Amino acid sequence: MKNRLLAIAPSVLAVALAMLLGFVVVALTKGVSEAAGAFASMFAGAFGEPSRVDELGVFAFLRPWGESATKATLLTLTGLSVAVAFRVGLFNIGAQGQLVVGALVAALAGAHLALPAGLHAVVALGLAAVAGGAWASLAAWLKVRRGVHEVISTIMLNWVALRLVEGWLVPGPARAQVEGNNSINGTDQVLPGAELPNLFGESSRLNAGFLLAVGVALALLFFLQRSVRGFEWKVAGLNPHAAKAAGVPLERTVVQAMAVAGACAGLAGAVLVLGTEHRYPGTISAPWGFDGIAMALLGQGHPLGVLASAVWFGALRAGGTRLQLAGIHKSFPELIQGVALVLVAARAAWERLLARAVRRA
Amino acid sequence: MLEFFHTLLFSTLEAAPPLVFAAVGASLCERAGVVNVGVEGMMRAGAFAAAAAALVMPTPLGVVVGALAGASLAAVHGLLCIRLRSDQVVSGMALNLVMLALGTFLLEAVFHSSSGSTPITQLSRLSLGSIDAVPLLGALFNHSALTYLAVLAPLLAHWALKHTRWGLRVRAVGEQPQAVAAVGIPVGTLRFSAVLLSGALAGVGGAVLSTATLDHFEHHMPSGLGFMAVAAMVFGRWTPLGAAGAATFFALADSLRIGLASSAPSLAQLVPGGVQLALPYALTLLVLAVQGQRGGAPAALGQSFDLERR
Amino acid sequence: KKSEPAVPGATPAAAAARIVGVVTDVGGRGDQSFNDSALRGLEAWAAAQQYQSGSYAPLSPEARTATIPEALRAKVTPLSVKPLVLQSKSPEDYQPNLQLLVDQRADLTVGVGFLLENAVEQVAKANPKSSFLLIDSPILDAQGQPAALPNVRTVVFREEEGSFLAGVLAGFAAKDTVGFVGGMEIPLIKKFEAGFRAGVKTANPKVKVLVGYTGSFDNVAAGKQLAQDQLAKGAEVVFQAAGSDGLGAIQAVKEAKAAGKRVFAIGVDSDQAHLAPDAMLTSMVKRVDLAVYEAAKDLSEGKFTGGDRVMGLKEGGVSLAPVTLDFEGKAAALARVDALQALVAQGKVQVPANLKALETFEPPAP
Amino acid sequence: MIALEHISKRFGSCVALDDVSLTLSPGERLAVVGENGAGKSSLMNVLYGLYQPDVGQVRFGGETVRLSSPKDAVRRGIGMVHQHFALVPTLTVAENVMLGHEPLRRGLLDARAAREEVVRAAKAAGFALDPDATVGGLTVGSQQKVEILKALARGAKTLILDEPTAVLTPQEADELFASARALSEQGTSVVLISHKLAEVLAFATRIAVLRRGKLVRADLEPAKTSPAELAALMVGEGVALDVPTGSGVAAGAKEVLRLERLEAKGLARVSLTVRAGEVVGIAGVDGNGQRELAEVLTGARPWTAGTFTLLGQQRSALTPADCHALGIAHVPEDRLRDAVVKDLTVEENVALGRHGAAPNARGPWVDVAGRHANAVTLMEASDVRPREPLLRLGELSGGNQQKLVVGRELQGTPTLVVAVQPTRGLDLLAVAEVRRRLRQVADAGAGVLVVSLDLDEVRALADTIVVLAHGRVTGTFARGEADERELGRRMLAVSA
Ligand SMILES: Nc1ncnc2c1ncn2[C@@H]1O[C@H](COP(=O)(O)OP(=O)(O)OP(=O)(O)O)[C@@H](O)[C@H]1O
Ligand SMILES: Nc1ncnc2c1ncn2[C@@H]1O[C@H](COP(=O)(O)OP(=O)(O)OP(=O)(O)O)[C@@H](O)[C@H]1O
Ligand SMILES: [Mg+2]
Ligand SMILES: [Mg+2]
Repeated sequence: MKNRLLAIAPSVLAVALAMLLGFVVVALTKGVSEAAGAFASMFAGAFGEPSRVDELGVFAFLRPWGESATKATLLTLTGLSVAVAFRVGLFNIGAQGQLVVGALVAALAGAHLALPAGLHAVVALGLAAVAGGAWASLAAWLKVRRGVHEVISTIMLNWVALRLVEGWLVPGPARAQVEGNNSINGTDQVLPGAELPNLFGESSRLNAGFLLAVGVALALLFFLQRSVRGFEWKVAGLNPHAAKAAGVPLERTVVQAMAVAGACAGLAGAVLVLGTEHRYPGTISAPWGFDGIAMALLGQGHPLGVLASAVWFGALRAGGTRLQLAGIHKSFPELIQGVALVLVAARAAWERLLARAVRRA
Repeated sequence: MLEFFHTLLFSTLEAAPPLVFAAVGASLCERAGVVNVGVEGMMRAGAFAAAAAALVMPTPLGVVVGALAGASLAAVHGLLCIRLRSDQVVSGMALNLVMLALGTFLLEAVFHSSSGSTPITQLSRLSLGSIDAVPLLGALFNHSALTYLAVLAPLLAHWALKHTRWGLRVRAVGEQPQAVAAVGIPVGTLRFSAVLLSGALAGVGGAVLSTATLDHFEHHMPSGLGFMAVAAMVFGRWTPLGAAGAATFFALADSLRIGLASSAPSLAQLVPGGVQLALPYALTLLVLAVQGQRGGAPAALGQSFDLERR
Repeated sequence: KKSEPAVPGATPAAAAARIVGVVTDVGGRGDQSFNDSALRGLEAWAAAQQYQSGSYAPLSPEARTATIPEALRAKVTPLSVKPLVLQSKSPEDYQPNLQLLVDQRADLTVGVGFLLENAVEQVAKANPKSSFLLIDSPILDAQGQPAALPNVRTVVFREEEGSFLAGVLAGFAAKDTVGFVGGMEIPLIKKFEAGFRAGVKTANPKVKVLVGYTGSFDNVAAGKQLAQDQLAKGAEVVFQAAGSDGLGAIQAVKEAKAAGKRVFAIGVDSDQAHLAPDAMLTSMVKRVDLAVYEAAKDLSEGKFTGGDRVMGLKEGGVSLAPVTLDFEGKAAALARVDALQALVAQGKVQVPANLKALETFEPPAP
Repeated sequence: MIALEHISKRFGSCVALDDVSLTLSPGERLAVVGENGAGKSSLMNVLYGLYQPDVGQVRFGGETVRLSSPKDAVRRGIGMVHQHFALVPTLTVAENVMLGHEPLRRGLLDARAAREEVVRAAKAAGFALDPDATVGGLTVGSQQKVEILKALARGAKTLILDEPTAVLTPQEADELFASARALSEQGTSVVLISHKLAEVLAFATRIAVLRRGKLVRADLEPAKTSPAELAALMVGEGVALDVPTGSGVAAGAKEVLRLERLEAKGLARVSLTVRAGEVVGIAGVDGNGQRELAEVLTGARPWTAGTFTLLGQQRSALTPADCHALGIAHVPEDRLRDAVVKDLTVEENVALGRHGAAPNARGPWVDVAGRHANAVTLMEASDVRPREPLLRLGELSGGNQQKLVVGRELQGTPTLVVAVQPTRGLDLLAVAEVRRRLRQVADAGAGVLVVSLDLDEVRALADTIVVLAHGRVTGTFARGEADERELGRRMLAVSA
């Protein structure tokens, strides 16, 4: 127990310290009470506003939760994508591209397949996962068959996906059909049956996508820690030579793990489309895939760690919008996330401090 | 036809330097065994600092400040992964994220603008007057001094790795840090020097954007060029010459696409724009897939070194 | 410097003011393009405020007037409104940001850019008592059919008409080649291209138009590379509609000018003359500011209504910025531009809004 | 005069050195012996500035010196040849030797001077080395020589040799000791760490014994002691170090392995057979095809021609997974690369290779309890210390890692055992134990193939000795059929 606490302490402390630093900076420039007010409104935007229950009813909570969960879902899935690849020793910089591909496939499947409601969403999610997985497998295949380093191939695949999808398909062949000279932002709207249901109706965007992300995290946790295959992934990541000698089919392992990683990112794209956007928007523009790297690292590659980081930072970002109303820069949550990551990177220093404190205690 | 190649050459020489500097820098860092995926952030730091400094000093000095800014960020990277032995990929990505947000932050704090800094005096261009018009030969001129420096940098880096004491040690430390430590060379200091140099080069790469390509810092800079530089470095098999070659190839591919679009519009029209834009990347993948690309990475790349750990 | 917090209701003086919220698209504040234009309409024109590092300061009357084009100065008077601005970082921010402004009791909420169409539709339906303004797109239903909402005013611009005039001017200023630098190849940008090419053809059918797309809106270097290529191939005027990439294109022209070439750039959305005073021929100005200002004015006068509006040359929605640089035949060119502007405004000339219409476009006789 | 005084050093919970004091006089030849993990390497690493002692100090001629890095030690004339080589495989011999004290000309590397220095030093030490060869391509024996050259080229006044002969042929070992003796006669002090008591007794002028981090004796004179006494001091009790010779191969025992005119990269027309119950020893100078042969047998290298018959079945290809399924056990030469994962726990490493079957797994799921119990049993049986299954494997000493690998591979009932240098770097007790285990599995019906560069080992273990030279079989002898000199001739292929 103590060991587990010690293991997650650096991440938790790093995030806490980053928040504190952020607070100090705001307090220095705007005054302490303003800073306190700003942070309070950020938390209100993230976790709910008890003070407005009278006015908004239960939506004083459900709406902020919906926004936090929307972002947490994407961060969880892309974070898991990166974490899974890390397991087999691959650095998946390509979650962004896999997400883009998954989102497009989900949008097309959601808009153009004729299936019963419910099943339609499942099929669209499944196809997006397959598409993301296939896209990632390209990198894995290049790695095991041609020795191409995954960092270069995933970077390249990101660009290829982005250019093909947002530079050609979405504004071109896959563009929504619209009257006259209007431009619609993206592809055709998905059919209602393909939308991920909102859990609390119209006024909160909290949808089934969040449950899906939590489910994927738990499934991966169980798989990685308790299954023979999961053990093989770990061995392959730590020492491929020994893995090979131990009879682990190395190439297959790498391709499988990368496919699962891509499927996670593809699901993220699908959830974005089926859950909130209901079409592939003109551009996705936010670097969810790169944020996924941060989540994987803050969560130390542990599925629950990824989930925890994603929920926290998803909430901060959702609530962080309100910081703009207090005149604080729009990138503030991202800055906190970056600083936290730097502090996690310095975890050796933390660990030394902690070890000393524990020894003294 | 000649005109086509003339503009192709000119355009490549304009577009390649930021990538070349950054990729060569990354190759030095990784040769020493330290992963550098923080190039994007270091370029951003360099671009911002150079533009800000050039407001109060001659622009060439601003470029130096850009190099220093890149090196400062690299120093944090070095501190994290050499002294504190944190994961090198983590550190690099963390710095990227911080710089992405910090760049826009500082822009607002210093320039009260969220789009760009105040314009500066752009770096002057080397023009030989009449020669500029000579086909092909002329394309070699009318660039800023940084373009010529970008031609020199990889050669210099290659030469330094091969013929200086520092270079020998860097080559050794990336492969087998134990061996270097065992003969009494401080591994950390040696790696730190390579990391700093890499940061300085990435900083110059960024500075090219804000002092030569444009005359101010624009809030998107370097818009992904840092990651391209890392890709170029890997493509170039972790060597300065290879990295520079790959970086130039990327720039050339881009110039070729642009050149075809205007010189042969009917040809360009056959392929949709988005597909054309994807082509250089897809082609790179294809080349790698066909020729294969095994090995090349320094053996101890990414491993932090601790004398007493085995 | 006296600054007041942006939180509504914080000062008694502001209590009476109507609140106008703006949600930018991902381009955000400072894009030197239509987001900035919308903010100008609200902050400088309507509220007489200046935004600086997170807070508002009152704008002096002179400074305010300087932001308003002469023709509009009489019409654009300060209003009692409070701006409330949220910038979006990704598409799924649009909806919560709009909703947040409604929750912050904004009387009118503006969505800037066609990217916000879906979000404005959702939020307007969920908050039928609030008023909305959507820039650059009508409300469309799932099938893409216009579907007006009573509480939403939408404004679209005839960019092709402004681009057309830019093309005419370019056709006069150039002897045989001009260039068009586009950003991403999306229908909106194609509209600019079509209008521009029609204009060039009208001015001088012998002038060749080089067309290139960078494929992005955030890559300065790409824009510059593209423009350099066009300049090297003889382009004398470069018209850009490419977001940040366009800044690179202008830079390329500026450098070529400094190197002694006779070349010009044409800016887009806002008057971009300050970016290259020696090389900027004109800018194709899209008066998003005016659209926002008018909505705010209607609101404060209690006259706000929904409905779809189209703003072309006739409505003053698009126009050319003043041409300050000289070139051979300028007077004739300006005369022709004025004449054509009148023809378009009267509907006697139909400017093509896409490349297909461009193919069949017949330039009016001089 | 160098003095190590009251040195203590811990690694986490493991006490590597406990109040050790030792002196070294000029020209002395001190041998340090002890079990695996006794702290020999750690003590020398302290002297070489690689490890910082927790307690204690180092004195040079009475002056207390802080050796904060090897640089300080090198400056005081200490040279060390490491147990785990410290060479850069991608650099040339000359570059490796000059690293750290590079000759410069006008500020630049002087490659010519470096090359000349290597040639000179190699000649002086009697080594044949090409200064321009890339170290990674050299045999382990040659790499060892490069290591020694590095120390000599730095003008070491004190030379520490940590198990230098573990990978050398007898001739090479003799040459090495001759050079070392010559050096000591010129005033250089030499510290030798070795598990081979015969060479310790022949070479040293004084012997020190470490046991579990403590110094037991520091004043033994070779002339007045014996292997038996040393062994008793090292392990603390009287132990039998003899390997039982097997019951021999039963007539008509079935063939486990048969190779006929096998061709592969590095191998030419290799024919050999291993029968159930037989130990076949592969003798040869390092780099003559032993590694390749082992790789072919364990599925890591394809063969191009010839027949490969395993358990009576002819095979056209073999993968590592096939090997596991067929019961081929593999003790590889480089355990950290091929056999274990440093960053997994001991327990997970014990499961590795059989991780998909009981007791380590139940169906597709890991059986955590079963895996733990199995690891405890194995560590007990193979005497792996410390007995902590949840320790990171990298924290075990080299010897204990090797015991774990051997124990794991010989678990169950292998049909064929391929062991490459199975006792490299092990102490006496451990060597005896490993050899006993190999014999045991043979007696239980397995075919055993031992590749070793240590001729004594091959002679002690093997029922049949196969000599490899240049990738070909140059001789096959039954036990006792050939003497050391004949084997040596075949190894050098001079008879051909
Ligand atoms: N990085 C992390 N962030 C957040 N929580 C974590 C993290 N790592 C571990 N935890 C928490 O610790 C608990 C146990 O962690 P974990 O499963 O890694 O232990 P374990 O020793 O590997 O378990 P087992 O031996 O059962 O595989 C988890 O339920 C989780 O809540
Ligand atoms: N860097 C290290 N980290 C952790 N433990 C270590 C380290 N170095 C040595 N040890 C531990 O210290 C003890 C002594 O190890 P050392 O390598 O000195 O033994 P040795 O006598 O050289 O053994 P061998 O004959 O096997 O080489 C062992 O238990 C080992 O596990
Ligand atoms: Mg675990
Ligand atoms: Mg040892």
